[in-house]
Amino acid sequence: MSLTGVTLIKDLRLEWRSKDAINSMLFFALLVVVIFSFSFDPTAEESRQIAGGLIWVAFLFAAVVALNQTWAREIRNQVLDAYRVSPAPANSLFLAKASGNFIFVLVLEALMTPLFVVFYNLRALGPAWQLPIVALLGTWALVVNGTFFAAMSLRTRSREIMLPLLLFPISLPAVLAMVEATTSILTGEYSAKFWIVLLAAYDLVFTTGCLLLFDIVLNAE
Amino acid sequence: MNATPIAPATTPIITVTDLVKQFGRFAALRGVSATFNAGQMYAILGDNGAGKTTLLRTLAGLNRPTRGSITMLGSNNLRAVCRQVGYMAHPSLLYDEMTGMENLHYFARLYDITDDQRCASVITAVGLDPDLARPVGQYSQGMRQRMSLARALLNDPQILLLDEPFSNVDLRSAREMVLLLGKMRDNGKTIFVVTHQAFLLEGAANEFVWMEEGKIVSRTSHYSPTPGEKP
Amino acid sequence: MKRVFPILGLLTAGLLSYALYLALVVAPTEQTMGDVQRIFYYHVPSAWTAFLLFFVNFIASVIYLLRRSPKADIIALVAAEVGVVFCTVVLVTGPIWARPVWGIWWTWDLRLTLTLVLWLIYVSYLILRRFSTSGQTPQLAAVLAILGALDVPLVYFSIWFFRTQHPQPVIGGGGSIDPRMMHVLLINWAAFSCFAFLVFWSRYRLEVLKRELEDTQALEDLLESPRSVR
Amino acid sequence: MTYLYAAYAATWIIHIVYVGILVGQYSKLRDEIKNLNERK
Repeated sequence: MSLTGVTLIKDLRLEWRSKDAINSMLFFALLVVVIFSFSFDPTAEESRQIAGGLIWVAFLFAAVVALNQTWAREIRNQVLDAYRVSPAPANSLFLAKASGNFIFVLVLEALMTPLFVVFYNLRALGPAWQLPIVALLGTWALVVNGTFFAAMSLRTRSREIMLPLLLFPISLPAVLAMVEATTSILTGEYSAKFWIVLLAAYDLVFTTGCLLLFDIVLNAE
Repeated sequence: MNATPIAPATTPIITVTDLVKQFGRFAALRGVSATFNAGQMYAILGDNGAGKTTLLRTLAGLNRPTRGSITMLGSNNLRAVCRQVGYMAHPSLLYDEMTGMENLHYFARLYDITDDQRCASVITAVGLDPDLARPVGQYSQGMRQRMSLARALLNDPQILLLDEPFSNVDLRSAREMVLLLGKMRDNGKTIFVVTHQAFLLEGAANEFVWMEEGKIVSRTSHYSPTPGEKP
Repeated sequence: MKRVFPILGLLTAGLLSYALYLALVVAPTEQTMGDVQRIFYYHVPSAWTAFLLFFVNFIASVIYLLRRSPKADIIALVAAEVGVVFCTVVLVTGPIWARPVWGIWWTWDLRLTLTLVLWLIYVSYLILRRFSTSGQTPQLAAVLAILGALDVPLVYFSIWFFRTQHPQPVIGGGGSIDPRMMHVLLINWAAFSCFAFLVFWSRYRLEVLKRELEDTQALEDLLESPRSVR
Repeated sequence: MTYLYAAYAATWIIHIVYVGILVGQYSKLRDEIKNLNERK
């Protein structure tokens, strides 16, 4: 199995044993969802308008909690040094870490979405089958840049705050696309096709960019 | 351990020419020039801040030199020869939540080594039990040092860069480790040991390299508690 | 070389005041918006200059990654910094213009929103440079600059489509512009470009001087033995 | 009209503040270089 697969399996096994990232993330997302539900008490029609924005903002912040933990285990015993000394390519480490985060955030979304549906008694008027596509493309857009900037923020002073500062400006088009696509599907007023194409383009551009540039970030001391 | 092609004893395996490393304004290495021969064990001594660890990390390719150059195994691109380098640092470089064997399985894959026998043999070589089920996080400091050494030996490298391998290790096992390193040196490996317990290496190390304030101040074949005369 | 700077300074000052005169007096008053439309002559050139500077930053960052020349790194830093200043101007004059005309401070107008996102990206670029403790800060900054530049077309299309969904008042009005207005606009843009060049150049000299000082201090520490420093 | 002058004024205030910061840094730098040379 490829090196990326081996590293991914290792990360999933470690996460399964300690579960520290997934627990903190789940609880954080639950808090965000509940707080949003308190602060807004929309009628059915209004809830469809704003639910898209609320869901994705909640998932964005929960994802940042997970992304900040991406390299925590590697930093604890400087395991990255062992990786950098070995002939293993930087990209397989990056892909493994990004896929790991991708799985974590998807699990979070799968658990949290029913809550949103309950709190806002949502029913999609538009083609609901497109929602998973938007979720997959959107989550990868956040996670690929997030993993990259988490590695970059290791080399800065205030690591936890640095990740969102680097991630959010660059993710604005993706976040806008996710929110607009979800809202258009929920309200059924217009088609989400453009946003899905934009998300796919975003994923393509930034996955390539991150793969080409990750080596520089990993080997910056 | 299968014998990889070992360069003959006296040919230089590593040449360092006026290596300078500055972290911002602090000069960790102030111009180190030296040649190291294959199949030798070098003890690198000096008090804290002398630049021992920085020199080792620069040889391992983890720190980029501010000035100067390093030629290793005939190439000045350290990345090209990294298969022949084993590096052990003060932190364990292992995952605390995984057992020793699981750790080595993973790191072996980084060197495309897939047979488990290699991992087991390296663990027994450092005097640990391969089937130990406890995660590394619950090892004693001495056991963790040994497992960390095992990880550095995994790819049977020609060059070993060891940072404080004996710290927190009891005297008896430290002596065993020195014997092990001596045997490997006799098999042709080139070993660098950064340590504060240089007396352990007396009779084992071929050269004692003293460093002070980022420079090599003396290289003697016998251990003396203070830097000897100029080389 | 030192002599040229004051001459250029005078020239630019002259050009700027001439452009100001044109914008306030000579340019025809726009029928619907009236005199407040003259903010156009400061708002649009600043935006163009900012985008140009960010493009310079992108090119310099690519060159730095390819050839590691410190000069390219300094150009990238200075271009980003001066670019952010011009961006701030656009983000301040934009709402001041929108308020009287549409009664709202902010409109998700295409150019204004693009400027806002670029402002956020390059401020995060400057923050990364300040907070980075790595020995390879220029490389990290160059990587972020390239990813930021890759983002621009995606930002552009996402806002463009967002606007078709939620029609927004457009700053500066699309369609054809009265040739005399265009003439004044181009003069102003030339004036602001010269001004930007001067600011860029002096900030560049400042950065070169700062790095020379750092290098001499580092060299000094290198030669002196640290015992005297401790 | 006041909005027009406000916008123009704001533009120049921002530029002047920035140039002021540059001048401040420049003079601080020159002092450092001066006492660096004195120490030599």
